[in-house]
Amino acid sequence: MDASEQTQGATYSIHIHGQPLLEMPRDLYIPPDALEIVLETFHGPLDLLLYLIRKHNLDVLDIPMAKLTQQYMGYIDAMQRNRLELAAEYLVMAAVLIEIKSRMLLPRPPKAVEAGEEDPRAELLRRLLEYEQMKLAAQKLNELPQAGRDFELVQVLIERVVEERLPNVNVEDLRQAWLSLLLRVKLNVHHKVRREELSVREQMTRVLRQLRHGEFEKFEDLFEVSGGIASLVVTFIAILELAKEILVEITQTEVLGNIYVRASRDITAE
Amino acid sequence: MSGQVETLPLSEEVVEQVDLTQLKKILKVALLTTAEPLSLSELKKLSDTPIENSVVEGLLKQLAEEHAGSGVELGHVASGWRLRACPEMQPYLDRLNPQKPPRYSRAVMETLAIIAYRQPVTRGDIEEIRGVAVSSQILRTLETRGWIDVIGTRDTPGKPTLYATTKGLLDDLNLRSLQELPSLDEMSNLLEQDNA
Amino acid sequence: MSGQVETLPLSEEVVEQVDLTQLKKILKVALLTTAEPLSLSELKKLSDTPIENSVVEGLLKQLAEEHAGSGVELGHVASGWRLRACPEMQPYLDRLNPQKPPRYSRAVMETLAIIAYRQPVTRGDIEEIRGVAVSSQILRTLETRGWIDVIGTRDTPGKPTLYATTKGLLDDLNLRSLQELPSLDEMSNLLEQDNA
Repeated sequence: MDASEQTQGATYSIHIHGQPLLEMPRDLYIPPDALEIVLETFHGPLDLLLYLIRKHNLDVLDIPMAKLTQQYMGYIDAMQRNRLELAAEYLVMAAVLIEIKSRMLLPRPPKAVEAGEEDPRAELLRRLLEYEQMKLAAQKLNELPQAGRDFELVQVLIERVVEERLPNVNVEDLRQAWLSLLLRVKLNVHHKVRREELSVREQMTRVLRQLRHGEFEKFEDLFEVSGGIASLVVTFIAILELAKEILVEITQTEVLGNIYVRASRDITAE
Repeated sequence: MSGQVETLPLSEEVVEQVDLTQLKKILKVALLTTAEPLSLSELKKLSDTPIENSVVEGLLKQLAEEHAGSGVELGHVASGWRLRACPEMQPYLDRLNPQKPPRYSRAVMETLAIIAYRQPVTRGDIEEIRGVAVSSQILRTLETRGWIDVIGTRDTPGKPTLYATTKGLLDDLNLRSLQELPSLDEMSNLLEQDNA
Repeated sequence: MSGQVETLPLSEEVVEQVDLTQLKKILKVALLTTAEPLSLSELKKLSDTPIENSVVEGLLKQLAEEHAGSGVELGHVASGWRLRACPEMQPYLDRLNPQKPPRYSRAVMETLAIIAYRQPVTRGDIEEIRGVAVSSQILRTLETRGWIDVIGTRDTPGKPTLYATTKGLLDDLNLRSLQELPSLDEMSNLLEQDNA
């Protein structure tokens, strides 16, 4: 075989005497570059055998084992000579072919023939046909229009999808959370609960926010006059509470002078 | 007379509650917003009052007719009803989405065919038919696509996993049942090829 | 004369090529199959021949009008055009996707409750009340949601951060002030009922 002359084909479209690779010549000549393609083209030994049978018009029902084995071995030899990594299945199939061939060479006792002993090729035939059936089915399946590939599904936006990511909480949830906390705490300490505590806490937060800049503010500026007397009292208690917790600093530089309040040194975190 | 007076408002109320025009509109919007097929029982939830299957099916038929020629069609697939763009619109849609999903390799398609036509099968069964090892990658590709599923194990040594195809495969191929898959070539036809 | 003869077939050809009915159909299918907004330049790709913005916009306007009252509307958003279900269809669509909105864990809710009722509090305060460590994740969840923020640090060793609730929390709970939160008295009564 004159291999060196026959390397003109590009990797993907190898032509031998103008014929594409897939129309492989009967003499089994394979250009070296094409071997890898052969391995890629054939999905296993059954596929290769089917190709040989169909391409060479061999009779499936009466497979000429000698010829088929010889052709198959031709491919295997060529692949091995080129040290292409050959899947073990190809070698197993070679052994199967040779075994069938040798069994056919042995004369079969007449008794066995009468008893309907299977033709040694029967199993191979069954496998070949079953594989071919599935191979054709795969082609047909692939031809069916596929969602995403051959047609798109209609999907109009529902805005909610974007919006609803965050859990919703209502007042009742918060109440339940607090309630369950109290239940737990109650087991340990007696919890003193006072109604006005909340508004004092709220005013503490409000005052602290107002003082966040870190500068002194006039004491009276911390009050919301419009809130009524109750509000003023609560705010006053809140400021005292803040002072107790060392959250604010209260100063008066002279008697009866202005009182100034500012957040404790490090409270201006931002 | 009094009987008539009593029943009349009742039946009027029923007619009023099942406003078919409104229900058809709701069905349409539901189908437009859902890429997954909607089953009849899901579609029935869209009615404010209990409703017969036949009424919903009637409305679906009307919707299917109204969509004729619009480039979008209402189809009945394995898991229910859904709207899809007609395949002839695909060349235009591809202009917007130049990244087409890759075509599956022959190995993947052959594995899928074996599972589809011979299910439930084990990996060993697939390997026997194909004559080569089946990589985990191939099975994973099909599982990730939602086309095959593990449905159990075979009660033989090693307890091999049994694979079957899903409704999702039928949906994606626009089919209603496995019987709508392309029919297998008869063995006898395969044999006759020789004689030709 | 000869000029006229030459230009006439040309302009006819153009009219023939830009089949507006067909283009409108394609635009509609593209909008139906794409959840993301489509920009004018993308939509123009759907025409086989170069086309004016105004022509596409005209067709979009027609499509918007045709969809009026259908439960689906064509809208123009920042990045382009898109179809979406009208908000009034929401209750029906929710029946199909009863995907309940996620809920905050008990730890998150308890932390929020402590901050709401005891503010300003440090992480240590919260841990003391809850009796367990409070993960940074919990505080970050509430901060990200815009329900709590840092209003300073307490002047004690370690300078612990002080947390308080925000106006955003009140807005989301539909309250005007913290005083509208369920009162603690009421709750302690409830507690006593439990014990009774």
